[in-house]
Amino acid sequence: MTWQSFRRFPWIPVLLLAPVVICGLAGPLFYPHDPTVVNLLAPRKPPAWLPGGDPSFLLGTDHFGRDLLSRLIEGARVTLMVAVLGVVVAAVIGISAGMVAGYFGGWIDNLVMRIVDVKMSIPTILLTILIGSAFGGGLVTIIASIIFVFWADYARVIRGETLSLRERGYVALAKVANCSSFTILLRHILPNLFATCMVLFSLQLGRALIVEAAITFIGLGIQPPASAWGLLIAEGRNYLATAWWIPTFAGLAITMTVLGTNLLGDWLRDALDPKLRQL
Amino acid sequence: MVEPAVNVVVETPVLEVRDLRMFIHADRGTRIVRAVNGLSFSLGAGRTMGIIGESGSGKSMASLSILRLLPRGARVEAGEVLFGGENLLKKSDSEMRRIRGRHIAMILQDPMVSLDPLFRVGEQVAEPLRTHQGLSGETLRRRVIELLGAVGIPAPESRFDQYPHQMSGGMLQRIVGAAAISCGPELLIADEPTTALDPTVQAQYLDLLEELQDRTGLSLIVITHDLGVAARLCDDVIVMYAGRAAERGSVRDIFERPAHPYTQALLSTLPGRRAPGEHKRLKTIDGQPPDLAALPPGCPFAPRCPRADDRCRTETPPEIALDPTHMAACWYASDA
Amino acid sequence: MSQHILSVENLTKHYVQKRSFVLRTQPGVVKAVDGIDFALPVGATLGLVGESGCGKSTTAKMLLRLEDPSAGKILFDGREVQAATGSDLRDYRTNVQAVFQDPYSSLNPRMRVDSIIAEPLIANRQVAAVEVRDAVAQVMGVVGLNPDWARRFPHEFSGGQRQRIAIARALVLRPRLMVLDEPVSALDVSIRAQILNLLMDLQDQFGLSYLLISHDLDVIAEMCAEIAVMYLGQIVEIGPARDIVANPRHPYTQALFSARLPAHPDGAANRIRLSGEIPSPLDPPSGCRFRTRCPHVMPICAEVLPPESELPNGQRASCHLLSEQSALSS
Amino acid sequence: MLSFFLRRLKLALITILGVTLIVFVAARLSGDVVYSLVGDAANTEEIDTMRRQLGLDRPVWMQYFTYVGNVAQGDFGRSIRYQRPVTDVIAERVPFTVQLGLTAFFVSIVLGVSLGILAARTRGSFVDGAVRTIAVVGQSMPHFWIGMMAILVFAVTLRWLPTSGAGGLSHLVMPALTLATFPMAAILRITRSSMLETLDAEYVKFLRVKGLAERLIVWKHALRNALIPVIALSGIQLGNLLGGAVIVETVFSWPGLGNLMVESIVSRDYPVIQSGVLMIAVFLISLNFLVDLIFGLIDPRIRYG
Repeated sequence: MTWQSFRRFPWIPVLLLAPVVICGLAGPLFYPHDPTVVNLLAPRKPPAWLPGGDPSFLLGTDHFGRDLLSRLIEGARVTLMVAVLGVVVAAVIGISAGMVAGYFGGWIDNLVMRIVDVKMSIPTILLTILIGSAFGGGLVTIIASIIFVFWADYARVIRGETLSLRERGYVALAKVANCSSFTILLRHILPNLFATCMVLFSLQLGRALIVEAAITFIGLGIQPPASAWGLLIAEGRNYLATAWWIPTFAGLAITMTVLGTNLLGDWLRDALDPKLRQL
Repeated sequence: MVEPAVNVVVETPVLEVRDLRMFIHADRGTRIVRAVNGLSFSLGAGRTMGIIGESGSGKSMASLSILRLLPRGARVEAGEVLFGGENLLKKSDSEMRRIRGRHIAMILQDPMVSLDPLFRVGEQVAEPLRTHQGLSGETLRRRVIELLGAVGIPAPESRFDQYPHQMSGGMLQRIVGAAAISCGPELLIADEPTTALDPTVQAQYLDLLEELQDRTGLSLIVITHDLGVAARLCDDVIVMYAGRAAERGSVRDIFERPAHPYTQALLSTLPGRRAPGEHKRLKTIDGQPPDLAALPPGCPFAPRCPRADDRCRTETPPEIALDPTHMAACWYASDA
Repeated sequence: MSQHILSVENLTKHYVQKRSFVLRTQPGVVKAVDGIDFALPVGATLGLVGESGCGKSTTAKMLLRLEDPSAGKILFDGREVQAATGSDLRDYRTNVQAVFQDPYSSLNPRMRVDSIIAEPLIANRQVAAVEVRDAVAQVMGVVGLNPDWARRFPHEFSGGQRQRIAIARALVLRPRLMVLDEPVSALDVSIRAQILNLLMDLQDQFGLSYLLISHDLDVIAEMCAEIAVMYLGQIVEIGPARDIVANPRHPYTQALFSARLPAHPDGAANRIRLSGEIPSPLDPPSGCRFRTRCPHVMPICAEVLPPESELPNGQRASCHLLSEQSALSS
Repeated sequence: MLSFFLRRLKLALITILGVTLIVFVAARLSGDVVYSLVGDAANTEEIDTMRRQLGLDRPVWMQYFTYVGNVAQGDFGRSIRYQRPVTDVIAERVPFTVQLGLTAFFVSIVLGVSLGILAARTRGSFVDGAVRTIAVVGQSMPHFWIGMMAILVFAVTLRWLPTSGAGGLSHLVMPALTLATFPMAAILRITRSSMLETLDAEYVKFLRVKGLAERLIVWKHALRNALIPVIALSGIQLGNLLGGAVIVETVFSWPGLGNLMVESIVSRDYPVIQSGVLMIAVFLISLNFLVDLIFGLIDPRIRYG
């Protein structure tokens, strides 16, 4: 690796995200304790470096005496899985809808854009509350909300991008070469949306994490006894004065991850296509 | 003028550029593009100079260096730009601001995007007058309307309050021209529109430049890729290649006695100059223009030159004077 | 009919603008192309010349079936193109290919050169991979590209080389007609001649017919046997290139060619200066389209659309001045 | 301008109709209203009567039109929890949310725009880097966590500010700043990038060619052009703000609309949730319609388009 490419490598986002991704994929290997084991003799132990801390509970324990670090590691898996799954489905729906709307125009375009308008006019959290009121809480609500909220952003951006790609010379030449619309979308439009999709995906992942935590926080999302970062913050709210470390470290975990995806998105944008500033 | 016995006119040129060199940091500083590599010329009062070159020849960067309006990452390395005997490269930013628009004006490539879309065109013509001459109120308005009329805009009073998007390309070109000459500059630099320009619109643009010059007696630098523009408009011509002047001289020197192989080739590659449909091959210049970030040693044209020998490929030719006004940067210039 | 590969009769494209119900505005009609006729002899080059907005690019789009005409006929080999579907359409597509102005937007940046060139072949014929590879290598050689570059991406090439790739792609099906839409306008002067030479060589080698669209009068004069001059959606003058360049008859053609830049400092000819601006195609002038800017305008021009007058050399122009002359002489 | 106005109006009305449809569907999915009205002890006959009274025996699309008709007349139904018209319940909470929302909006615009300009003017410098870091970190923290950390530091530890509830200015400080963080960061970023783009525009180059002072170029020309996307974004950010208010009001027990919504989830008071969403959406749609009109006033290309 040359010095130039070494300097250009996105060190900060990668270093922020690597531990989260590793915990998400192989969390159980790193548990200092079993995150589900209740230890009523050691509730709300402060982090190891504070007076009263226990070196075996590095970040302290929660109100049931469960090891906070282990719960954070376990939470990474649930949190990431939900966000990634939601955003991936949203991306597939949004990219398809945006491409079709932008490429064919006409009534399809009108329909898609009006649905996008409707979505944009309801604030995210309110939309999830509405979905929650329809489906009840839980994992389904979270994933449905993430899909519902994020597909429209993809559709809007991808549609705009497709509108301009559609006017490129190579698309006209593909028609002259007798390619079908399907071939054109697949070979000429989609690959050229790659940069936009990557940037958007990275930024959306961060926003999905926040939305997920917020839904869980208001009680419509992941339910105890599961471990999710949003849930840890919600639980910790009641112990703010006595066990500040519970919400603090869980919030730091979210912030670190979202910061990582945001910075990665910025880096991708600069590296792949500096013209995407407006995303 | 002083002594009729001296046949070379001793006159201070309006603009004199000496050995101008500038480079641009590209790709985040990993590549250094040497856009101008030792350009010298001088421009007399009331004369029109054409700077001709292909894309990447450094013609636009040279003109922006004169006004010190270089893009980010670009720096003038060496040389002098003498305007009225003073080196512009040594001026402070505020001194330069007093020169721009007042003594040296410029028309940018695309008039459609040269005006702020949110302001009335009259205001945009008025700005230099307010800044440089302190005009205001009714005097200013009258002066602007006068200028709009002078550049051939019909019903200038009603055009004053219009916005750029309400006007055609030709009209905007005139507005930009009016703004450029508003303070009576001694020198006007006109960057040629690069976008494919329709013949009649291009002709109108050249007419406009000529009219502006006739009206105010200013000196004119026209930047173009088209030899035809030079033939139509210019007294003197510089043919640029890879950031240097391949050849410079009067327009007749260039068209009738081209000494540099690049100039000769350019003149012979022009299409459409024979009887139509004659269907013979055009003369071509083989290869591609050089990469300014990795210039070859020796003459930059050598890789494409039919006449190049070992000397051309190793030693950069200096400008060789063929007569007092005609020079060519070619070892074999005087053989022609 | 048989010596014409392509002919166009009363070809028309009107874009209807949406009207507003509430405001009760009338629907506007942009007359981009308004009833043009021309014919292209086999193996020849017809130049379609005019300025921005004259409808030459819309004409190209209709010929390539990228836009549907509002009226009129396009005949290829005497058969109507518009109705073609299925195998007839495929037949037309394999016979008619195109090269566009911008060598950057004509090539998909995410495809390799060999896929770009092979695309028309794969889309239209059942061919084995080996044959595709051979065909690509062969056609790359023909246009002067090194076949070893087949696996590269477009961004690794300069503008002139990209235009060669675009030509290779157009050529791979061995079409009989090529629509060249401003093929050299985006290229540098020193590269332009290379590409024009290549196009002329290919025409000789493969007996291609060209429809060349350009605003560049030098390129048109160099390449074409016939010229059609368009103004505001109509053809105002058409005929042998030699005669039109030397002796244009329509006042617009005269003005257009007088605006051509001189080849020599002494060559600055007497230019005909046109007054005013090109009117909007949304609301074109009555009668003769050119009358608002014509130096010879007469009262009749506002009332009657001038008929086409034909000279003995085959040059035809639509102007009342000429119809008067021919009326006088007959 | 008139046709622009009419086109926007049409789109706004269609969008409102779309929102009513979504809310209607959500209401149907959230369970049978009849049971919550008649109580668990009711027999089948009572249920059927109630069903007929409410028109629930008619086809779904007719129910939808009845619903839209009711809503258009201001009838949003009754709150199950409070047993009062939903409109009354909501109206009590609106002033609190308006106070919180407007303060946060004002703070985010002022800080976002001025820091954005500052960063653009000092492109590549330390100041630019610091401001951009603030922006990206501000966009990475969840609202409720910022709120809780603020409570932890300023209320629990330092005891400078009250932990929760509404009251004087001291009650407003933390929730408003918490709520302002995200939109401030978003506005900052768009202002910076839009300003940079404008400063690179060809017409700015021509202003330099004319010899204008940098001050005029930046404040008279560049800023005005750069603010167009900022205004577009602030409409969207006001929506985000109202969404964020739900969370922030919960964290700080601020008795606004958002708090009401979360309480209503707990008490399964669906009519309040659905009507609340509908009203906020209509408010936002009208607001964005207004933003479009402001565009028309700033941008002559629309005004005379």
